[in-house]
Amino acid sequence: MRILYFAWLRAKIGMSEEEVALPAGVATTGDLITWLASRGPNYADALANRAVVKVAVNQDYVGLDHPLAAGDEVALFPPVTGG
Amino acid sequence: MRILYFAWLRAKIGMSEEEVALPAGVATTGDLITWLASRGPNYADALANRAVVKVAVNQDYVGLDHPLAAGDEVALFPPVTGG
Amino acid sequence: MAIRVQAEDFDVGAELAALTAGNTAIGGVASFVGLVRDIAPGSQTGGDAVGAMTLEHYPGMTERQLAAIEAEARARWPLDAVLIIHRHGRLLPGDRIVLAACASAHRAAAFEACWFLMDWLKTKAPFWKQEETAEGSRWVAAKDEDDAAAARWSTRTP
Amino acid sequence: MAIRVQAEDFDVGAELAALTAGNTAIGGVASFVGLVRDIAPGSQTGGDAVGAMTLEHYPGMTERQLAAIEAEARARWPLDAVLIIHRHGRLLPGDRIVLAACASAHRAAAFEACWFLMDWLKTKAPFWKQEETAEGSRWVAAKDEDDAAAARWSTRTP
Repeated sequence: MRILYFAWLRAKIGMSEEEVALPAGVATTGDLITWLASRGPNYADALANRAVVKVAVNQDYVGLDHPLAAGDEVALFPPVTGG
Repeated sequence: MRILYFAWLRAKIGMSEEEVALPAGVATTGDLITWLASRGPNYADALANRAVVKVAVNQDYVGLDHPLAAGDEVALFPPVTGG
Repeated sequence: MAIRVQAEDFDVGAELAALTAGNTAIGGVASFVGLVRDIAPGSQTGGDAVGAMTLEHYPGMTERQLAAIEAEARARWPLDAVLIIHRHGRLLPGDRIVLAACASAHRAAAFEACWFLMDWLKTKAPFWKQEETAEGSRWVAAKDEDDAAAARWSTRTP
Repeated sequence: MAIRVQAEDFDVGAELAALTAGNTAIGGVASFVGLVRDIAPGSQTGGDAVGAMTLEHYPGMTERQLAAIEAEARARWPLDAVLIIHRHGRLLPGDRIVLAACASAHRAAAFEACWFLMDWLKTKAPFWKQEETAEGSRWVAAKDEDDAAAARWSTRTP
């Protein structure tokens, strides 16, 4: 599974993308964020306020109960500010 | 007093402007239109439906009770269709 | 104040760039370009092909009314710049007729003010369209929907 | 469909002319051009001068979301043509960021659809602004007013 980070989430985590094997027990996007937040202080800091973390799976917005599959492209980012 | 006609009012009356001396008894724009309509079949035809005749005095829209002065520029025209 | 009534065409890109040049407090510019259509939508027979259109206007009063409409827009919304260009004379289908543009720090103000300019201009600026069709020339009739569009700004408090 | 995400600037006049070329059923084009402001309006400290801005985006998802927004606009209003161009990369105050344009036979449809494009784009298209000020770089915070502006289109039946 490919995970992408954007804007200050990318800056806090310290990378723009990574490839991870879907861990046992991670079934949804919410599970994934909980698991990521346990991986270190940079992740914990970036994901501390879930209310401002937007999630996309395969380039569509999803909620925290969205089921995950091994080949998914998951993106985590703050609320958008373009236009 | 200068009177200007535009669009189909101009076409029906057959002129784009004329100079008239303010006749006795003509005090308002409504009086003027009544007087003009009596001047011939071209005027009568052009002014038959007062609801579609707009009036401006000195380049501002006015109603039919607007008082007239000798030096006024009066314009009569149909509802506008620009833009 | 930027009001122009002219026979010549205008360059939309150049006009919009000039409108905002040197003012970096402007967040956006809403604009509307009106074009000559090849079908007479308001005609009683409906759908006649329009070969050309002639726009008559009342020189002097036209500029005066457009300036009044601009002043009203500036009074209602926080605008950094306003532009209205309206052509007169003979135009062909696809030709530009009018450009209205409003620049503001705020996008809602720019959109509302520009829409307002067009709605008021349509019912207050002394222009008259005469269309040329295969059946001859005819004056375009004013549309009730334009009166309704203008009227909604009378009661609206932005 | 006309969606473009690019680093390069765009020519508004040429883009709008191309949008309507060859279609003389179009009565008008409403458009919005967003510009880089030199003051950070949403900053917590307020009013800091912005020297430059960098727009980050999510290649692929950006185009996908903009296309979805365009499709929604076309489903809601009778539009002859739609264009969205959004830049990314480093921009300076006064630079153009975005162009949204809607062409229609009807001016109300063009205005509403263009405003809708901008409101949805502001809250759904994956772009993020980072401002450079004298105090350093900072990410622009999303604005509640943008959420409110987008939300009003959820319940509106045009």
